Amino acid sequence: MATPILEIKALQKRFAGLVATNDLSLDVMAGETHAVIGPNGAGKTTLIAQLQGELSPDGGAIFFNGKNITREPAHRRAHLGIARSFQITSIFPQFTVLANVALAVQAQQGHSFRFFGSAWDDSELLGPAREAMDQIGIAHRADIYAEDLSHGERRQLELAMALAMKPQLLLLDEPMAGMGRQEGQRMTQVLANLKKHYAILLVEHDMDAVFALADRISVLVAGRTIATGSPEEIRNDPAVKAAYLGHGG
Amino acid sequence: MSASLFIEQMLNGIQFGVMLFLISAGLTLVFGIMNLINLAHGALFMLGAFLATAFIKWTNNYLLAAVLAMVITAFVGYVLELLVLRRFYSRSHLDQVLVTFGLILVFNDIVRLIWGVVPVQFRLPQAFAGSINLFGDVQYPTFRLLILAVGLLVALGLYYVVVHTRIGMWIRAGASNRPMASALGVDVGLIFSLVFAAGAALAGLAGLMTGSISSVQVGMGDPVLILALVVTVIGGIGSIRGAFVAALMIGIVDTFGRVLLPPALGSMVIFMLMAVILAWRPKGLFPVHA
Amino acid sequence: MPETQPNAGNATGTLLRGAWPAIVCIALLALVPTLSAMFDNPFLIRLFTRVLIFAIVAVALNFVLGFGGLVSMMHAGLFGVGAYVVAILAVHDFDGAPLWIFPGTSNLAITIPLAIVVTALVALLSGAVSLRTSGAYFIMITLAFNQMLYYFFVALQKYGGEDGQQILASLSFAGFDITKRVTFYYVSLAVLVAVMLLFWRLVNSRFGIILRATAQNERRVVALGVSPLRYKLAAFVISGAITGLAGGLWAAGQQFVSPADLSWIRAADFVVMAVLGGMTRVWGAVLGAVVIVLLEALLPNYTQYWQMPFGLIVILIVVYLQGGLAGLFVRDRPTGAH
Amino acid sequence: MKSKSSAAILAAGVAVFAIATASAQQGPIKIGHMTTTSGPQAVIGIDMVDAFKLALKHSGDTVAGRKVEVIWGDDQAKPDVGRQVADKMLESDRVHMMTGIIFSNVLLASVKPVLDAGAFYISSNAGPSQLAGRQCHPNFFGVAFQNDNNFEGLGQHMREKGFKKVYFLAPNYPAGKDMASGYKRYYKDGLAAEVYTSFGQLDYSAEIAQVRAAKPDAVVIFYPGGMGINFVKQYAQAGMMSQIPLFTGAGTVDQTTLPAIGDAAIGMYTGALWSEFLDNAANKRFVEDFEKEYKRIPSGFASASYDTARAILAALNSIGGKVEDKDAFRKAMANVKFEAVRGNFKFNKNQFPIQDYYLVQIEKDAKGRTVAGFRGTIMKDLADAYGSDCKMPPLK
Repeated sequence: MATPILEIKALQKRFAGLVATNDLSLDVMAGETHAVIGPNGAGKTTLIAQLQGELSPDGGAIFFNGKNITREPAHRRAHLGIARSFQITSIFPQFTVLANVALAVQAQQGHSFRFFGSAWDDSELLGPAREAMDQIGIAHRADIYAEDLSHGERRQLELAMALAMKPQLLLLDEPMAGMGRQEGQRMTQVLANLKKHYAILLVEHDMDAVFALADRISVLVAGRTIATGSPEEIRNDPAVKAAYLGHGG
Repeated sequence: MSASLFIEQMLNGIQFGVMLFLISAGLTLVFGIMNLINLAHGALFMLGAFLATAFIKWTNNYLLAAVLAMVITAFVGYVLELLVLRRFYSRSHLDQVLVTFGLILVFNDIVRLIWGVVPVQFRLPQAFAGSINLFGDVQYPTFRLLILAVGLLVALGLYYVVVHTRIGMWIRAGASNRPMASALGVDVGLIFSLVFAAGAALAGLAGLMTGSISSVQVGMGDPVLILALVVTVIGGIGSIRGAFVAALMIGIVDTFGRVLLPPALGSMVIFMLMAVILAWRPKGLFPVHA
Repeated sequence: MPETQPNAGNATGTLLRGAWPAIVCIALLALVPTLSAMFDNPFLIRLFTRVLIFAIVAVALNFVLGFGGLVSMMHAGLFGVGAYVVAILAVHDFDGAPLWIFPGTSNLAITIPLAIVVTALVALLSGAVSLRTSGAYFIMITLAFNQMLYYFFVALQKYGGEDGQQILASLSFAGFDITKRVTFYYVSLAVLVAVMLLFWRLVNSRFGIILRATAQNERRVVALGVSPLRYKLAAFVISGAITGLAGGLWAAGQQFVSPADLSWIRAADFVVMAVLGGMTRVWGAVLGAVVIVLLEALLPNYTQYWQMPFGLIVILIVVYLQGGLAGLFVRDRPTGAH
Repeated sequence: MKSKSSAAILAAGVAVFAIATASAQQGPIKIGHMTTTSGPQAVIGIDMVDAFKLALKHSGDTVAGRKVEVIWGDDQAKPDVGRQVADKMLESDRVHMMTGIIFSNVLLASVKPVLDAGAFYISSNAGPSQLAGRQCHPNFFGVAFQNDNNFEGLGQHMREKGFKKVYFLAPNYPAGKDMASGYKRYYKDGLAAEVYTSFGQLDYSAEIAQVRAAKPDAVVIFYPGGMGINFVKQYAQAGMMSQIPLFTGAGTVDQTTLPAIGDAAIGMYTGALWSEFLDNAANKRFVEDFEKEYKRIPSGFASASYDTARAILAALNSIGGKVEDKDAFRKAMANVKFEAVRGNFKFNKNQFPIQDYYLVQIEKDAKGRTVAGFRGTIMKDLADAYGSDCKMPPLK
C-alpha cells in the first residue's frame, strides 16, 4: 500500500465561471478502495470524467503509476488500465450482454482492424468475456439484449465491461444509483469481492455501502476536499458533519 | 470595382443575406426548440407564396393578402404538426428527414393540382414595384428595401420574444427539459404546436417576400431549402443569432463570389464556405448547448 | 444475411440462419432474364440492371448508415466519381488523346479498379473532414461535398459539362465483351452478391463490431479505450470504394454519364432505399432498391401526379414500419441513435 | 407466408410489364412521346403534350386508316430517367418513333438507344449541335430548330440596328454557350461581356448591378423557365427596363413564363421562330383551337410540338401509314409537305429545318393579357451552321 496508483494534484476545472473542481488533490493507493462522497453538485462526476479523460482539466495534474497522464486522450488512458463505469448506465443496447462484454475485451486487446473472420466465435474474445461476467454474476443473462435488462442488471453489465478491460484502477460512478434495497446489497457483495483485486475510486451516495467498502474516504464540497481519512475519522469529523452528514446524507 | 459599385454590391449581399435569414428563421426555430429537421419548410415557403398571389388577386390589398397567407400557412403547419410531425420529435433525425422529404413530394403535387404548372404572377403594389435613387446613379428596387426592413424586424422580434418574454421562457423551458416544464404547469404539447405554427408562418412570410422578386411555381421551395439548411448549419442549429450571422455571411460571399469568380467556382463557393466552417467549428458558429 | 451475435447454444453464427429472405431475393433476381425472355420484354432486364446497381450502392451506403450511424448525403457524388473515371478513360481511348500522360483505355479490368481507388481517395479526403462533425451536421457537410462534386463535373466542359458524356468506345473486360445485356445483368448480380457477402463479413468482424458499437454509444466506446474516428473513416472509405465500383458499372451499362448522376436528389434516393429496406440487415437495402426503382418506373405510367403517392408511401413506411421492409420478414430490433 | 409477399413484390413488377408488352404486330402506329411533365420544368412539357394531342385530335387519331397510339412518358428532366423511359418505350411498348424531349442533355442520353434500335427520333425541341453536324443520323429529324438558331436571327437584327456594346447573360450550361455562339455568328462583332451564372439561380441583383456599372447599349439574355421569370422581374424592379433595353432570343420569354412575369416584360424585344399572330391558316386554327381546348395561349414550345406531330402525320399519310418500311418513311419525312404553323419550313440535308426568324415585342392584347406582338421577319431561310459537318447517307 505504499505507492499511490493514482495521484491528483491541485486539479482545476471551470464551466463558464462556475468552479466545478477547485484545487483538488487526492490519491488512491495500490489495492485501496478510496470513496469520494459529497452533496449533489460537489463535482464528483466532473472529477471522474477528468480522470477518465472525457473532460480535460484547466489546471493541475493527474499521475497514474507515476506517469503524468493529464493530457492523454481517454482511449489511451483506458489502455493504461483505467476503467470507468458510468453514473447513468452506458451500454450498447442493441448488443447482447455477452457481446457488450466481448466488445470490452476486444477494445482491451486492441486488435480491432480485423476485417474478416467473425468476432462472434472468437474464443480470444468470448473466454475472457465469460470470465468477467462470472465475476459479476451476470453470466446467466449472456444472450439477453442489453436493452431488455433490468436497471440493476444494467449496472452489473457496466461493471462486467469495466472488468473485461483488465484495469488496474476502477472509477465507479455511483454503481448503486437507482437500485432497490436488495439489489443494492447484492451489488455491495460484488464490490466487496472486486475490492480484493483492484484499486477503486468509488463515488457513491449510499453511505452504508461506502462505510462498508472504503479503506479511505474523501469528502468533496464545492469542488474541493474538505476532509480525507479512514471511515472512522470521517464519521467523527465535525466539519464533515456540518457540511454534509448533517444534511441527512 | 468602383467604390459606388462596391457599396451597391455590398448592399445586394446584405439584402440577399437578410432574405436568406427570413427563409431559414423558421427552420432553425423549429430545429432548435423541438429538435426536428423539417425539410417540408420549403414546401410551406412555396405555399405562402402561392396563397399570397391568390389573396392579392382576391382582395387587391397587398398587406391583407400577406397577413391572410401567413395565417393560413401557420394553420397548415399547425395541422401538419398535430397529424404527423408530433410523433417524430423523439425519433431519429434520419426518420425526420425521410418523413418530411415525403411531405415535400406530396405538397408539390397538391399545389400543382390546385394552381397548375404554369408559374403564377405576383403583383406588387404600385408603391413597391419600382426603384428609388439611393446615391449617385444607383437605383435600388424599393421592394428589396422592404425585404431588408422586414428581415431586420423579424430578427429583432424573434430575439425579443425568445429572450425577454414569458412565452419565450416557456419555450426555452420546454425545449431543454420537457418533463420538468410539464411539471411546472406548462402545456408543452400546445407550446410546441404553436412554435411549429410560428415556424410555418415565417416560412410563408419568406415565401411571399421572395415570391415577389422571383418566380412563383411548383417546386420553388426545393432549391431554397438547401440554402436554408446551409444557413442553419453554419450558424449553429437552433441559434437565431447564428442564422442571422450566417445568412449575412453567405449573402455577401455569394454575391461577390458570383461577380468575381469564374461561374463554376461561383456556384461552389457557398458549399466550400460551409465545409470550411464546419471543419473548423463542427457545431457551427454559435453552437447551442442542449 | 443475418448480423449475428454470440449466442449460448450456438456461438457460431451459421451462414444461412436468418438469411433466407436474402437468398429468395437473389434467386428471384437471377430469374429476371428468363422471365424477360418468356414475356418477350427485354426492357425488364434493363430495369432490373438499374435495380442491381442501385442495390450495390444502397448496401454500401447502409454499411455506414445502418451499422455506422452516419447519414451520408454524398454517395451520389461518390457514385458519379466512379462513373466518370470509367467514362473519361473510355473517351480518351476513343479519341486517341492521352489524359495528361496516361493513355485512355476501354478495358474495364483496368478502369473499374481505378474507379474504386479514385473514389476511395475522394471518400478518404472528404470523410476526414466530414467526420469531425456528427449528427445533423454530418448530414449537411456531406451534402455540401456532394454539391461540390456535382458542380465540379458541371464545370468539366471537356467532358460534356451539364450535357454529360456519351461513351462511344466499345467497353470490354480484359477482352471479354460483358456489355451485352444478359451478360451484364449476371455480372452485376454477381457483383451485388459479392458485395453483400463482403459487408456481411465486415459487419460481424472485430472491425464491424466497433463500428456498430460506436453508432450505438460513442462515448462508451471511447471509455473502453478505442478511438472511433479511425474506424468510422475506414468504414466510410470502404463504403465509398464500393459505391465507386457501382458507379463504374453504371457507366459501363448506360454508356452515358452526366452530372445528374450526382444530384442531391439521387443522394437522398439512396438514403431512402437503405432506410426503407431496413437498416439492421445487410440485405435490407436490396429490398429498398427493388421497391424504389420499381415505384419510380411504374407510378408515372398511371398518373402525372405520381410524386404524391410516392411521397405518401415513403411517409407511411417511416411512420408504421420502423424496421423497414426487412422488418416484414424477420423480427428485428429498431436501430438508431439513443 | 412472408416469402410469398416478397415474391409478390417482384411478381407485381413483372406482371405490369408483361401486360404492357402486349402484341406488337400490325397494330397501331406507336409514337413514344417523352417530355418533362413533373418538376419545375413541367410547364413546358405539358404545353408540348397538349399541342401534340391537339394535332392528333385534328387528324382523328388515325392516319391513312391506321390508328395512331401515343405512349406518354416523363423524363423528369433527368438524363438517366430519360434513358430508362426510352428503353421502356422501345423494348416494352415497341414504339416506331419517339419525340418530345425538351433538354439537350436528356436527348443526348436517350437518343442513342432509339437510333441503335433502328427507330426514329423526331425532335420537337432540343437540337444539340452534335446531331446537326458530325453525329447526324438518317433516322434523326429535328423539326423544331438547331439550338443556335434561337439567337442567330437576333444577332443579325441587333447588328443591323447598330447596337455596339452588348452584354450577354446565360446560365452556365452547354445550351447557354450554344445560344451565345449562335448570337455571335450573326452579330459578328464581339460581345462587350459574356456572363454565365449558375443554373437555377434565384437572385440576380449582383449581375444587374454589374450590368448597370458597365453601361452597355443593350442586354441579351438566355434564361429559360423560372430563371427568366426571376431575371426579368428583378431587371424591371431595378428600373433597368427604361435605361438599357433587354433582348432575348426564342424560348425565354413566352407563354410559359409571361403569365408569371406580367407587366414587367412589356416592351421587351424577343427573337422568335413562331408567333401566335403569324398570319397563316394553319396557325390561326392551331391558336384558336388550343385556346378553346386548354384556356390559355400556346407557347413556342407548343407550336413546335404541333408542327412535329403534323409533320409526322403528313409523312405517314404519304406512305399509306406503312411505318414499318423505314426507308420509305425516312424519305417521306425528308421531303415532307405540310402547312407549318411557323410559316416556311423545309428540311436541310442534315434533316434540321430551314425556316424564317421573327421579331416580336411583349405587349398587352385586347383582353389585358401579356402577349408577344408580331413585329416582322428578321431572316428568311435560316439554316444552322453545322450542316456542312454532316455526312448524311443518301436516301434510298
